[in-house]
Amino acid sequence: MGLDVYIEGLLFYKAVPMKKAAVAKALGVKLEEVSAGVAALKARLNTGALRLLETDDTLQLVTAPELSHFMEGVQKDEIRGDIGKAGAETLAIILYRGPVTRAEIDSIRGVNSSYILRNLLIRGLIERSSTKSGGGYAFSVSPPLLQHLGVTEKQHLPDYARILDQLEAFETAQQAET
Amino acid sequence: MGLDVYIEGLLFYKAVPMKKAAVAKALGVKLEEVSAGVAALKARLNTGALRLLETDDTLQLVTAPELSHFMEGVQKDEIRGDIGKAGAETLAIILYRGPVTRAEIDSIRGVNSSYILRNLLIRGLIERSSTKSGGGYAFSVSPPLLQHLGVTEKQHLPDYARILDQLEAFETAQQAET
Amino acid sequence: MSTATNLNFSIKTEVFEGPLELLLELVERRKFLINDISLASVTDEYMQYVSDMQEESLPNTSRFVALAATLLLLKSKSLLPVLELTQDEEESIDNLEERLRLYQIYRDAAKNLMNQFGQTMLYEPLFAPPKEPLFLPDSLCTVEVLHAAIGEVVVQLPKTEEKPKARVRPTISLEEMIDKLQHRIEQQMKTRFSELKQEVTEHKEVIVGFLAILELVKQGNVLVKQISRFDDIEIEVEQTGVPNYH
Repeated sequence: MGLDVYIEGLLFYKAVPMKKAAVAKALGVKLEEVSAGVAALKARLNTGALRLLETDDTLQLVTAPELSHFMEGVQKDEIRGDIGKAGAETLAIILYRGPVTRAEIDSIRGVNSSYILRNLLIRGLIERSSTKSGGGYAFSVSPPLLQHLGVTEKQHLPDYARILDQLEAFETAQQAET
Repeated sequence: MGLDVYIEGLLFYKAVPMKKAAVAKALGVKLEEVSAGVAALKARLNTGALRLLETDDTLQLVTAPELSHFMEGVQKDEIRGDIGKAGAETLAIILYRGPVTRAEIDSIRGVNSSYILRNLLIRGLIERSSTKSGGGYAFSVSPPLLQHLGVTEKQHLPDYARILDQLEAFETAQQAET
Repeated sequence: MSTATNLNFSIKTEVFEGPLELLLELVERRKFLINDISLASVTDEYMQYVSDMQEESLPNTSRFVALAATLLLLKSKSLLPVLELTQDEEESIDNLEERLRLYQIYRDAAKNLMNQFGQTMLYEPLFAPPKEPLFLPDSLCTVEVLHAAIGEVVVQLPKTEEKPKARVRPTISLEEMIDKLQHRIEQQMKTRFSELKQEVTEHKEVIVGFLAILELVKQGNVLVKQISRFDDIEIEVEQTGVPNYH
C-alpha cells in the first residue's frame, strides 16, 4: 500500500486537522515523503466525496466543494457567513502575507487590529504562533478558514494569482525607488 | 455526480453508523437506489484507505482492514501523548468554571477550543450536556477525573474564590461590551 | 452650499474605521489613480470629514488627524512649491502614497473574500463520541498543574478596553495642527494669514479658511505685492473670491 493510503486512514481516524510534522512522525517518514504521499492522495480523491485540505503546516480530510449545497441541507449548525469589512481585510493580509505579526497588520490597515484579531481567533478562522524572534505572535491561515472559503488550499482562491502579482509589482516598484 | 458520492459525503460527515432508511431520506431517493449507490461506492473505495461497512440496515465508513495494525499503533500513540498546554488550560477552565459553554471557554482563552474539546471528550476527561437555553453544550469535568484529582468539593480547589472572581469580572465586562 | 459640501454629503453618512480607508474611498469616488495630485485634490474633503468627526467627539479621531497633517503638507507643497519640507516630511508624503497603494490591494482582495466566505463550505466530520467510554488521564491531570494552568489563563485575560469604544478627545486637534503648519508657512512665505484668521472663530472655518487661502494662492486670485525688498509680502484677498465652505 502506498503512503497516500496511510495518510488517508490517519486523517480519517483523526477527523480534525493534523500537523504535517505529526503525520510524518506517525508514519515514520520524512516530511518530504509526506508531500509525495499528499500529491498522490489528492489525485486519487479527485473523483469521490472527500478532498484533502492543506495549509502551510496542516492536513485534513473534508467534503468536496461540489457537495456543499447538499451538505448544507444535512447539517444543523448555523454558519455565520459574515466577517465584516475589518475582518475581511485582516484575513486578506493573513492569507497573502501570513504568517504576519499584528504590528504589520496594523501598519497596512492603518488601524489597531487587536480586537478583530481576537474575534477571528475565537472563531477559529486564524491561528497564532510565537514568532521566531520571540516577540509576540504571528498569525496564519487556519483549516476552518479554507473550509469557509470553499477551497482546499489558499492558492485555489479565484484571484490568488492576480493579487499575488499585484503585491509583487508593488514591491518591485518600491525597490526600484530606493 | 453519482449517488455513491453523496452517500460517501454523508457518511463521512455523520461519522457514525447510519440507517439505510435515513440515508435514503437524506438523499431523497428510494432504498433500492441507495443499494445501487452502495455497490458503486464499494467498488470505488477499493483502492483507498476507507471501506463501506454494511449491516442489514446500516452503513458506515471505516478504515480498511489492511490498515488495522497501523491504526492500532496510532491509537496507542494517542493514549501515550499528553493533552498539551492548551489542553491543560482548557481543562483547568472547565474544572474551575464548569459547567461552561464552548463560547465561554473560547472567550476566556481568546482562541477557538473546539478541537481541544474533542480531544478531552475522547479521553474521557470532560463530559458535555445540553444547556438549559438549548444553544450548544455545556462542559464539565468527568466524575472519573474528579476522582483522579482527588477533588470532592470544587470550593477546595486552590485559589478557587479568587480565580472565579477574576473570571466572572472578565465575563461581565465582555457582556457589557457586546 | 458649495461643491465641496455636496461632495461630502454621502461620505458623511459612512463610517470609516481608519484614515486609509477614508482616503482611498475619496480618491476612488472620483475615479482617480493614487498620486500626489489626486491626494492633494481630496484633501479638502478629508479635512471636512475629520473636522466633523472631531465635532462629534467620535472615537479614534486622532488617527485621522495624524494622516491629515501629512495630507496638508502634501497639499501645501503642491500649491506652494517653494515651501521647504524636511526629509522626514518628504518621506511621510511618499510613504502615504505607497501605504495607500498597498492597502488598496488588500482592500480589493478583502471584497472578494467577503463575497466568497461561507458560500461553499467544506465540511469536517461531526464529533462522534467513542462507543465505549475511555478514561485516559495524563501527567498534566493533577490539581497542581491545572491550578498553574488556570493561573496562566487568568493572567492572559485580555484587557477589556481593547474594544475601541471610549469617546476620547484626540490628543492633537485639527486646529492645533493647522496652527503649526500655518506658522511654518508664515515664517517661510512671510505672509499674513493670521490677519485672515482673526476674522473667523469657528474651528471649521479656520480649517477651510486655510485651505481656501492655499487655493487662492494657486489660482492667482490673490494680490501679492512686495512693498519693498525687505518688507513682508502682504496678501490681499478679495472677500467675494473666498469660497464659502460652511
